[in-house]
Amino acid sequence: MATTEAALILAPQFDDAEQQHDSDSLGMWVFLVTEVMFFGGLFAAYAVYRYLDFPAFVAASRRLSVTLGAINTAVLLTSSLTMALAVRAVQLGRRRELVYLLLATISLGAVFLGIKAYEYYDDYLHHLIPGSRFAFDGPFPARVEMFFVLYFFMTGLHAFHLIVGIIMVGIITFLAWRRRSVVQGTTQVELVGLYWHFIDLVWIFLYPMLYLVDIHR
Amino acid sequence: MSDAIVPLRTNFAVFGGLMVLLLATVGLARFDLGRGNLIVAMTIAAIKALLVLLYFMHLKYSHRLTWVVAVAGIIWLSLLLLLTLSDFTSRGWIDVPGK
Amino acid sequence: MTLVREPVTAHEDYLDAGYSLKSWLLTTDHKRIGLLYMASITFFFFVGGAAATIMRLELMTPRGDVLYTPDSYNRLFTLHGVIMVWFFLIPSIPAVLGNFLLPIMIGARDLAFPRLNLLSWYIYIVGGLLVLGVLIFGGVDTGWTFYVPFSSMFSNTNVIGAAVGVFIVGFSSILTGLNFIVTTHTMRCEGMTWERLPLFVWSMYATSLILVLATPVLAITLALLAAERIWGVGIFDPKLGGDPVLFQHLFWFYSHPAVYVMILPGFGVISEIVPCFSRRTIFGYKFMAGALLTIALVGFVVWGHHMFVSGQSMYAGMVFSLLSFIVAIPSGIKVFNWTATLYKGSIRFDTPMLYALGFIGLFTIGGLTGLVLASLGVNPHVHDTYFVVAHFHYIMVGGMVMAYLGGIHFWWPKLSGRMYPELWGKLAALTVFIGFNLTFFPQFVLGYLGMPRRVYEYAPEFQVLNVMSTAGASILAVGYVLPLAYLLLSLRYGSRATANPWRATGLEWQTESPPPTENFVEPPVVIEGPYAYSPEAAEEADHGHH
Amino acid sequence: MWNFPLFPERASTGAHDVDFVFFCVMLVILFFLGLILSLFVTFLIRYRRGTKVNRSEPPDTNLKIEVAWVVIPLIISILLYVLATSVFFRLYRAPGDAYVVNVVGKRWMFTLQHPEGKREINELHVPIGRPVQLQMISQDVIHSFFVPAFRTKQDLLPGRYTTLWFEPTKVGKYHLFCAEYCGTNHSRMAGSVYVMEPADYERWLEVGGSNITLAKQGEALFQARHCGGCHGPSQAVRAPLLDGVYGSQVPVLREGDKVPHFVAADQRYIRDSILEPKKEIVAGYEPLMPSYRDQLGEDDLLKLIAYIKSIGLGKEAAR
Repeated sequence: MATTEAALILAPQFDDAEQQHDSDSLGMWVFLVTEVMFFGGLFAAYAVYRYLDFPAFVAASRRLSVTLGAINTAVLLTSSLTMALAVRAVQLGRRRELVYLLLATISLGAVFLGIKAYEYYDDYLHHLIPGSRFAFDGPFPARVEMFFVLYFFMTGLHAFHLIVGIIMVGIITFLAWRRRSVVQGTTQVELVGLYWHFIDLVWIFLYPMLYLVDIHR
Repeated sequence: MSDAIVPLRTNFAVFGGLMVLLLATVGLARFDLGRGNLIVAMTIAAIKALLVLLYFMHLKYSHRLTWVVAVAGIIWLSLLLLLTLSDFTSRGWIDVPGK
Repeated sequence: MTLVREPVTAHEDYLDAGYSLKSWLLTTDHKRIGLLYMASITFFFFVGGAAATIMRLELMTPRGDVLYTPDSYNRLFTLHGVIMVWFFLIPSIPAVLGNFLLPIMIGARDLAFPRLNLLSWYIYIVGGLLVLGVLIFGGVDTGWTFYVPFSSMFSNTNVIGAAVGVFIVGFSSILTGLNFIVTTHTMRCEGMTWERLPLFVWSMYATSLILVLATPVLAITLALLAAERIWGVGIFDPKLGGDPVLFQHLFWFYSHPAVYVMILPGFGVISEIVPCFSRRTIFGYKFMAGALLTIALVGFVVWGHHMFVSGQSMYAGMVFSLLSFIVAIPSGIKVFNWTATLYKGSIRFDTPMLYALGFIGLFTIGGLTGLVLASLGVNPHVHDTYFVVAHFHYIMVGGMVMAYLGGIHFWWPKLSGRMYPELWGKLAALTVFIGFNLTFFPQFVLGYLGMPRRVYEYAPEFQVLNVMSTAGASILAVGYVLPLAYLLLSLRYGSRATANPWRATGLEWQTESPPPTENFVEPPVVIEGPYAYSPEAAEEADHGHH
Repeated sequence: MWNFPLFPERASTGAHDVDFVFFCVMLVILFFLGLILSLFVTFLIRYRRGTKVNRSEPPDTNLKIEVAWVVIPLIISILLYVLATSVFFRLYRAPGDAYVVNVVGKRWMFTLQHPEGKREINELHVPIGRPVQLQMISQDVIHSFFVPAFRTKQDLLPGRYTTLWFEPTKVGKYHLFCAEYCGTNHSRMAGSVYVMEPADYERWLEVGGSNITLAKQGEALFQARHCGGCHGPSQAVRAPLLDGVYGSQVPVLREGDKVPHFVAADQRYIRDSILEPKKEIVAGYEPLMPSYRDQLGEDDLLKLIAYIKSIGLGKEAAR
């Protein structure tokens, strides 16, 4: 589907399209570094408490379902694939393919959130949500509650970022679907792609840290 | 993030690699490697992260500056983790309580 | 693919580009946003300053008598801390002078993301209003450090409001930092290589690196604190095995680099003023730029020196103390290089130069007393005493505020198109210098005597030094009101400024004062390095005038 | 009002060391400040505009000088660092025979508990010449025990013991402050430390009738809480005997460990074991002990520790 002669709107402060594209891309990468440091605070807390109370982490981690976590990781990795293919589609100017791939990415993201919500509900039923209703029959319940405080903060923050990601992908899907040509949206899709892959990166580390703590016994 | 277009084959190959590594990390977690479990899990996660960074996020085809930004993020995260842990791990080395 | 460029307005200067409120509140022109920041920052500076004045009045007498309860004093020093740190010191030079000058200095038409720049200002205003609201409805009494478990479990003031307010204003810093980094990388004009960047741009770049890498950790720490207060359970809660020292680690991981965010822009301004008024190229340009980056990087690994006596392990204390000594070296490089720049110069003592000289002197005292605090032997005695208060005020007020005022005077012709009154400028600089020293030098002595920080009442024998400090504070207050007065008056009565009143090098002086909206009539080309001054030429030029 | 001091009194061995380090650092500071200000002033006067002086080709860089003013301050800094760190170790590592006083920090008062049983609020009487070690913990927020005359301070943390030691060298009354902001009456959380001649100190101890030593109070609490049921000789339930355990290395088997690792049975271990027994169980015993988290206050825990320490010392000598 040949792209018709389309004009790339160039913001006044840029001299040419290449400078604009480089700036946008560098801006997103720097933003992702701030996100790395934002999650970094939680990773530091996790590392400290895992060092201080490893037995509690072992006991608590067993209450999480490894299979559900694995499925969720697979879902998110697939969504990363569809997003990468979507970026390829927009570079090749294939609008229809772009729209389908973006919709696939959104639905996979939604599936991930669905599974996550189910896990939260299951934790709620087993009184594993920290606070007054927290109940844990095993040893050192206080330190296990600390694990779950960290668990809900980390996965909650990740889920929040995923929701923001889904909204952004939704916007560019709508834009891609409504516009005749995709030339205008190339950079936008690339940037949202970077953000989506970052969310996947965070989960790649969260899964082994939270679910696979010494589960072999 | 240059205009390099990642061929289909590479995308699916990377995806395959990620799936295999996922199975590997879950599988290896079944074995009791003592301290090794953490190291194994984190290296597999690091490889998966590298795959996503290089191919899906086009770092492999990007300008050298983007490399510097990505590496800076990793370095600063490890600065925070290592120096914070340096306090908690070195407590009790000296027989002065609380120091 | 053809490029459609949005229409460019005629060459009227940026101040005449629109007088309506909308033209100011919805502007994406980096120069106007710089002025918006200047106005809001000046407001917060005087709010924080008022709190400081009342505190100094209270501390004139050993017993608490000006304010009726210790609570009101605690709320006051927290207000002073929060407002001054996050609403004046951190944004001031980057957001005012940085926003205004960075694009012009590198020959660009605007920052890389102008709309993001305006968003940063609105985020700053939202954060500011939230914190002001918190302060009006009962204030917060945890100190600007929000130490746990007091702030999470025992303080009954609205800590959540203050934490969310600072959380929001943190994103304003992150976005400004991001904007500066991308602009410096991709928007430099033809010929403006990295070796030709003015040192002010280098200091903005180094500051932005810290802003971008450190502020997110503050955001997550305050979010965790607010969550712990809301749900009553959190990761710092000793009952769950949480360690309050972990909060201090996360807080100071941001807050120590933040003090370098406050001082690096001051280095940049001084590195512009001193060469101009001694008509000499800066001494050791590469070392000066390198020192800026070194401070920005090493500044991230020294935060433990705030926690030597707070339960941190002895060996970690040793590591942090050694690194803290090392981070002092680049600051030494800078001071030596400024002093060397004066050698064989042709020095004039205009107001900006007075502020610059004051900065170098006071920052040197502030920096060197840092060695006392970094050394493990003495820290147990002087930690959390007025010695620390004097140390960081010497760097913040003696250094940063002096540099900010020097920068404002130096670039005032470029900002407003008007000249400030030279005599009044010198008078104000002298008042500020005298008032400052009288206020904070006695606090060094008080600190070593053992007077703790943040106290509403103190032992009687500390009174005389405190009275001296309060006297100094009143002179300092006058010193700060003077520039506000005569600079505002200069907008109306000041003589018209030429494009380059100081005959300075640097692209911002090649365009008119005040500059047109798109900064340059035609894009500049840079052919030589910065600071191409010559002291002999200055002497001949002077002979020509007599 | 006019006889105000400009330098604090020196009343402990540590004070001399700290002051020595402070003077060394001040010497370095004055050296650099003098160097910079003298260069500063000479250049400003010599090269002010209008003076007839040689200004030909001003140097804009000089590698040798730049390296010099990096290397020289670095060497001086390292020397200062070594000196200061050695003092830091001496400042916090108490001699073995130190006389232990328990300090419990609570919002806005320090409660000091002498082993002889005497208890004081915001006041501390100590004999001259005998090293005193403070074993400190906080019941609520972070406080900081600061005596300017002894040149040292240490934060009190909720949930963890910290210590501070000093050996008074001068009789007199010295300020005691709380240095870490702890709320409304932070400035009023202060008092004084009285350093007395040994004879006066003994007389002061007797005042207020014969008070039970801390160890005895601990023993009473030990019986009242029926700890003897398991840990005593009756052994209703198999539990580790506490005689001579204080200070010894205890083999501990943690959840997830295969080989027990050894932990010093100091006050931290005893306090954690009372509050969270299952955290570090002695190898070979069942995790049956209930937690006393909300039943024993910090001062009760300190009494129990003093008691366990006392029965330990007796046995150790015999073994």
